[in-house]
Amino acid sequence: MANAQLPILEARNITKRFPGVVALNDVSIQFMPGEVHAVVGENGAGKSTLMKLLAGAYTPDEGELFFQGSSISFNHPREAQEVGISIIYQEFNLLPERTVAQNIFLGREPSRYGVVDQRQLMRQTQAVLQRVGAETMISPDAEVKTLSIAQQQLVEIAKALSFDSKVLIMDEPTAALATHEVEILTRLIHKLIANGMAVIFISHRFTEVFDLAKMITVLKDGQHVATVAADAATPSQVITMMVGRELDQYFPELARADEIGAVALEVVNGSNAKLHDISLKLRAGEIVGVSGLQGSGRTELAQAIFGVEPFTSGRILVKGTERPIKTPKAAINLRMGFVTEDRKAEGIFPNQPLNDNILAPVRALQALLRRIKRFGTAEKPQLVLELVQQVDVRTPSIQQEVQYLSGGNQQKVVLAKWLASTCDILIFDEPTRGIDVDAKASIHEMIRDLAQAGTAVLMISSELPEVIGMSDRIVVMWDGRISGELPAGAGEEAIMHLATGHQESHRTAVPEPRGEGTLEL
Amino acid sequence: MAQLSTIGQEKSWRDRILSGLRSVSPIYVVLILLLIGIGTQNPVFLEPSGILNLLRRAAPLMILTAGQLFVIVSGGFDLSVGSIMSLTVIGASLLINNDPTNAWWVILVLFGIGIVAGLINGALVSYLKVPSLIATLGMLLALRGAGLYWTGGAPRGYLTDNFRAFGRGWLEPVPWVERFPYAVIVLIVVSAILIYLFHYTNLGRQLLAVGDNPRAAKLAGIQVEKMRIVAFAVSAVTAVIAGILQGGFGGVNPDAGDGYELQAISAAVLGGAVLLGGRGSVPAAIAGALALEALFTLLNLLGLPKPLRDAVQGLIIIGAVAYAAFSGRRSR
Amino acid sequence: MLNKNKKRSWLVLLALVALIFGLVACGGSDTEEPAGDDTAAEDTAVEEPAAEEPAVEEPVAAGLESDAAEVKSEFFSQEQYDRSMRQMTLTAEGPEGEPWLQYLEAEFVDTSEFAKDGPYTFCFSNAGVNNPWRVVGYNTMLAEVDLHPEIEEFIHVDAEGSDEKQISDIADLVAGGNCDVLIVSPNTTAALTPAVEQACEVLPVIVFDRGVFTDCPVSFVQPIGGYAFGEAGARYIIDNCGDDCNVLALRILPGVDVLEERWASAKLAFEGAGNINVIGVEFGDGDNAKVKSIVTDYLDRFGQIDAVWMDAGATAVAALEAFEDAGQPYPIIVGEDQQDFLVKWQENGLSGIAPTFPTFQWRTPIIAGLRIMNGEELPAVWRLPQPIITNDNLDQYVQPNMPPLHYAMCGCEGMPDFPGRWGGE
Amino acid sequence: MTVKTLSNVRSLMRETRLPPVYAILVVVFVAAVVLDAIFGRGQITSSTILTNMVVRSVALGIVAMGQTFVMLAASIDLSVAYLISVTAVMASYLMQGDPNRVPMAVAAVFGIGAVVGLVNGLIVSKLKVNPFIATLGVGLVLKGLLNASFETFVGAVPRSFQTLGYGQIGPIPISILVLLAVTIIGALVLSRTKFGAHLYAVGGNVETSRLSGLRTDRVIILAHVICSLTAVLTGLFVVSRLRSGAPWVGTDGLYDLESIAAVVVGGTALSGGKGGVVGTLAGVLIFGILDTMFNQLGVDTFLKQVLRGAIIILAVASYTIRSREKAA
Repeated sequence: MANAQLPILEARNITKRFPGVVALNDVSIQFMPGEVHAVVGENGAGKSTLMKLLAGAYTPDEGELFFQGSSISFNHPREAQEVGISIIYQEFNLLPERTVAQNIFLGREPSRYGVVDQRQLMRQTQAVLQRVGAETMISPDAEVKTLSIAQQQLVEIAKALSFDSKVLIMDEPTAALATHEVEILTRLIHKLIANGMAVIFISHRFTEVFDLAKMITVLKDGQHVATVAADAATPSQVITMMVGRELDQYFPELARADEIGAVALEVVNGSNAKLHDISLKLRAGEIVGVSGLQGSGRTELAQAIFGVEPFTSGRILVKGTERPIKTPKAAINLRMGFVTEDRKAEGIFPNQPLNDNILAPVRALQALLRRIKRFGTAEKPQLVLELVQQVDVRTPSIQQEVQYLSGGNQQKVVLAKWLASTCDILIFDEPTRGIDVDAKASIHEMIRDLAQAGTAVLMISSELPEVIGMSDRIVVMWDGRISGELPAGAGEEAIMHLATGHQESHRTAVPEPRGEGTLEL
Repeated sequence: MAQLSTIGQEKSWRDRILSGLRSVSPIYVVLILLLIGIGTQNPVFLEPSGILNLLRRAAPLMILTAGQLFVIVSGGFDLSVGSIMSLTVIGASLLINNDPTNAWWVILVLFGIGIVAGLINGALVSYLKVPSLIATLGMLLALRGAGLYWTGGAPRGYLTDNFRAFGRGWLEPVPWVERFPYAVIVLIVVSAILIYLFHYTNLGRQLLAVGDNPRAAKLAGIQVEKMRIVAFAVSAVTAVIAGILQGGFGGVNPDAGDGYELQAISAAVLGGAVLLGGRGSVPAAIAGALALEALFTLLNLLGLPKPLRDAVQGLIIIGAVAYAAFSGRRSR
Repeated sequence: MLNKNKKRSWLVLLALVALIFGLVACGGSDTEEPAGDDTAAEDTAVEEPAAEEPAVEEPVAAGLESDAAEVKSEFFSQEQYDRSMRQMTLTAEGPEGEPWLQYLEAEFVDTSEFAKDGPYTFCFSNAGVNNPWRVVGYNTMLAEVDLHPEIEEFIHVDAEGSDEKQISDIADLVAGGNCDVLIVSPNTTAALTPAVEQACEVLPVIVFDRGVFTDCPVSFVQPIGGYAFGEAGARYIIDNCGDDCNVLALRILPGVDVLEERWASAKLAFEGAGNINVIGVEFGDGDNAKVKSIVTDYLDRFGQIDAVWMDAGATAVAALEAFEDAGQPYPIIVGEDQQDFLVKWQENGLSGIAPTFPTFQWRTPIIAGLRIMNGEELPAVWRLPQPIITNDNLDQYVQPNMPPLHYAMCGCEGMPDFPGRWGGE
Repeated sequence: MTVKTLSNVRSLMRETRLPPVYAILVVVFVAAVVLDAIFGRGQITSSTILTNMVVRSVALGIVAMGQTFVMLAASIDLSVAYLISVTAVMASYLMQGDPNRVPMAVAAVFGIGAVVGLVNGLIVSKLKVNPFIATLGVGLVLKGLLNASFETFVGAVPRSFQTLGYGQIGPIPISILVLLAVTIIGALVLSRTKFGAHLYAVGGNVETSRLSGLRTDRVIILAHVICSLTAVLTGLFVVSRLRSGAPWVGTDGLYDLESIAAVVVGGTALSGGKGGVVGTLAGVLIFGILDTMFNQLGVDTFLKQVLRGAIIILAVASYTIRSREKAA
């Protein structure tokens, strides 16, 4: 498969703006048939936006797309599918109530006069499942909600392949997969490019990126930094391009021994439907990073500690005394805070002004009929103003509805919300997902500042650089268990090793956390 | 809009003005237009006594709407209020039993009944997870039957004058307007209380939060179930008050509240409340109710055939919501 | 005819607005215009009235020309009108003081074919008990049943005001096969005709209150009727109101034959009279609050109203209260035999009249049923007298011990557990 | 006895894949039979009564099928009651008792229905107006236009047309066959056609459906059109029973709220994407059984209303409880 031929898909000077952020700024990339093209960059660098543009889910504000040399524009994802571009989105795009077959061929059911040909549908589905080597694992008429995360990921891939498209876009396809499933995928991708398909591929796992990709494009902060041949670059170079500086300067100083204080939170043998025998200690002044694959139980851990999906057995000790935490309110009462992963779904009240967002937890603890102070509490009437200064939210007015703020500023609001309720135990779940670099840096600063001020911080992150750079200790989860703990500065490999269930003799098993909890991730 | 908000400080004054404008609900403009319209038709209606008459007449719907808003904002519907109103009138006529001295404890009992009904609504929605539309629809049917079953089909006694005073009586003499309807006093007091509760206490903010994003509300320590129940209770209480006023104004009548539930929802929506929660203002909702009542009066004065009044009402409601949806999308 | 045109113009306007909705919506998928134009639609809805102003500047002319006043031809039968006018002048035959047994201009039919020995099962398909008049009537009927031990079972099904439901109810009763007599109080005349026809083929049927478009029932029980009711009230106003009399006519709702008849004859009378100026005809939905509001508005607009004509008395008190609240003298009032009105009438020595659609007619079908069972002959059309309450005989109908919405003309005073069964003390 | 039957039914349902509401249906029916045997006249099982039981469900049933379609799309239609009135009136007005005008009249009312459905769908999908308000408003408009033009029964349908309401084929009333036909067609459309699949998809998650390449607005609009057409069919059935249509026949029948209740009792989720017409059929029959039972037992009218309300709530609550047990 030579590069002689012209690019099958090309983006020229694409710009896309969203309220508050320029997601992509004048980006130009060429994608060649028959090769894997990896797109890397930090969260918020604009990768997913680019993919959605290529797949017709968004339309660019400026710039053009070219398919096989001719200019095209999509007003509806369908149009992209029709020319032969299919995509696997980062967040799952399946209907849990419908069967595998119905999902894969949604909108393209084989039919005569509008009547679906069931047998044909089943046969085609079988065929597609075979292509991803999942025909034994997954039955075409199984309802998707009954499948494990990994299986659902395979269905997504099968769906994408079913278009027989010339370009396949994969947004973090391996995030949820255990190693041997990743191998299946790798083999699959090799087969595809052998047939001349162009595969565009987003991943945070540099091992994969360098195994698979021929070309690597680096995005940063919505800008196209560079496109390099994989064999002409080293991971560290790419990382440098991604973050724009050397990794080790990128994160704030770790805690000095004398900064770490008494145990603030301790979980002993905590278990519930999704978690098994969790034990961990969290000290005042330290940041404990939690790593693990999607579906490994990272978020469930946070939810259990915070009383959203409480532990059904085991004990929680706060500052040495045992406390039952069955509701978030109870947790907040114990001066805990939880900066959730999914801002839109769990963090903000989009239609409410900034000040009400920030004061929500404070007020939740007050008497229901207590008269409100608009911008603070009885003690600190100016609290909101102070916090907005402190976390540096860029907003025209503190009466602004938060739906009109950029992702980064929204995240700062969520953070301010917990600062307002003066927590001394703070849980962060993906604190910097989907926000641009400088906002990211300042949030990292804040988290560290909080720790130095004596707050005990539990930080869940799927971004290894973040975990490695921020954590004073690293806890790795797999299959609802804590599969190991690593000291500050542990390497990516060591973490991935634990995160994929090794050292725990679970080699064969597939992580199978089921149900909504994981679908939200 | 959205762009402005993030371009930063230097433009913020302009943003403030715009957001200020946005925060003034168009319903007030509509209301004023309608009142002017009425005035041009018949100035009498804009004299103090005329206004007071309009207010007295609209009081039940206005109060009912204010209560309904508590439920709508928290993300639900309350279809049972009309039945609660009727139940109030029927129950009063039975319990008072033509003896004025009974009126006072009867009123307490009625509030008791109302609150219980509200709590049932809330419990069905919060704990049995029955969609509020269905739960309150069931209550609408059940309560409508219950009232009549209780009294064997027709109200049993007269509503005594002291009971009716709330809906019918006057405070007099009063300067400027020689007499001032108690109903309007009730309206003012209740409105004041509800406005205070909704806009000046945690209650209102937490209801908004629950309606806007229940999951986030739970994670912020708000007791979502409890808030929903409170909302339905408030709505039911306003229904009882509306029933007392309505019964007082019109006298015994087995179906005093029929059809009020949809009017209240429409009025709240006219007042800018967003169905399924997260947005709404008590004063605007009350204005919406008054506007609806004023609209009826105006169409009446215009001699517009009654049926067409429904049609116009329908168009206005759709228009109002479409407008809201539109301006909402625009600013996003 | 102005109003006709106005009506049409509004229909057109609304049709247009609706159309705009459609087109507009087609226009822009996710673009903003739709809602944009839509608010335009809203504006027209609000603004349009203002445009109407000039057309409406002569409100007084409303009254007999208004939409609410017009009498559709399908509601007026000269022959029926003459019949009831005539019958009001006749004295009914039958036992003195028991009007539910009396009849006017009866033609008797032989029922020997249906004769059978007791005990009997009587079945009753009721349109509904959805208003106090029907509640009182139904209680009276039950009391009548209790008077006759030979009626072993009385099966009552209630259609809750739905034609469709009542049709099924009748089908059920017929299918059940153990009714000896079927009594029907139709929800609406036209709709129930087919169902009654089907029932007639199987068993003797008695229809009362509202009629049906078939003479298959053995007997049809009904008082003299709407024309007489409406005429009596109008006549009283004409005779007692003096010259240049402002009359406000309040109706419940359009389209119900009984009520249309009442208004039709009243309208005739008013048009014929020299001294009557009908300042308005309004529909109050039988809702106290609405009626009171309407009257209040008219008092504001016209300052003085001399008489109020109503097609049903249920809201008469509300109308009077509007005068009280406005500090105006009571008008001449046409009510009905509802207690709250009678009491007010007596207390304030009003000048009023109460034509009645007597609830004692609910006794007659039971009696007729038993006659059929005994094979006795009975009137094919059992035309009951329709007493009128006037200032002279008012006192004998006022019953302070009865509930406000009790109807005095129930002929139930002598019946078992009176007054308890009717909610009195 | 009840319990035993229930368990049998459960197992039977597992095989036949019947929606859970059929368990409730059986329980209600058994309860009705038992109660009737004890307190009533023990006739409820007689074939004629049973047929009537279904016949009295036909009017509500047909429109409930359409309501199921909109609710599967996570929408709702409050305008059906008024559309039924419009149909009944227009049909009898246009037919004027003349058999030759029947085809024209039928075509006309279905035309009206299609337009109303289209307007509903467009307002909901394009103007993004909450369907509750949108259809409520459209309903008010219909009501206004109708009452402005007609006050009472107008015209009549020819006797021949009334066979729809009263005719029988052998022992089976045509109306029942119509209901069954509508149900079967509805079931087939939902389970076998692309539109059916897309309807469930859109109801389940609009955004996912869009990203999968569905024209979601069209699906929603079509659902509303179908719903309006079933309302028209109900209107035709009602007028054929009544021989003549009046502006109040639809609203007096409470077809709007009761159809929604029937659909939800039938197991279709208000949030869309789950359920189907087969369940709705059971929901409707449950109401039919209750009415008949109440009549047979001579239950007080007002008590009836209380019970009906309570049963609606309980039926729906039973699902949410079931589903939570599953989750736990």
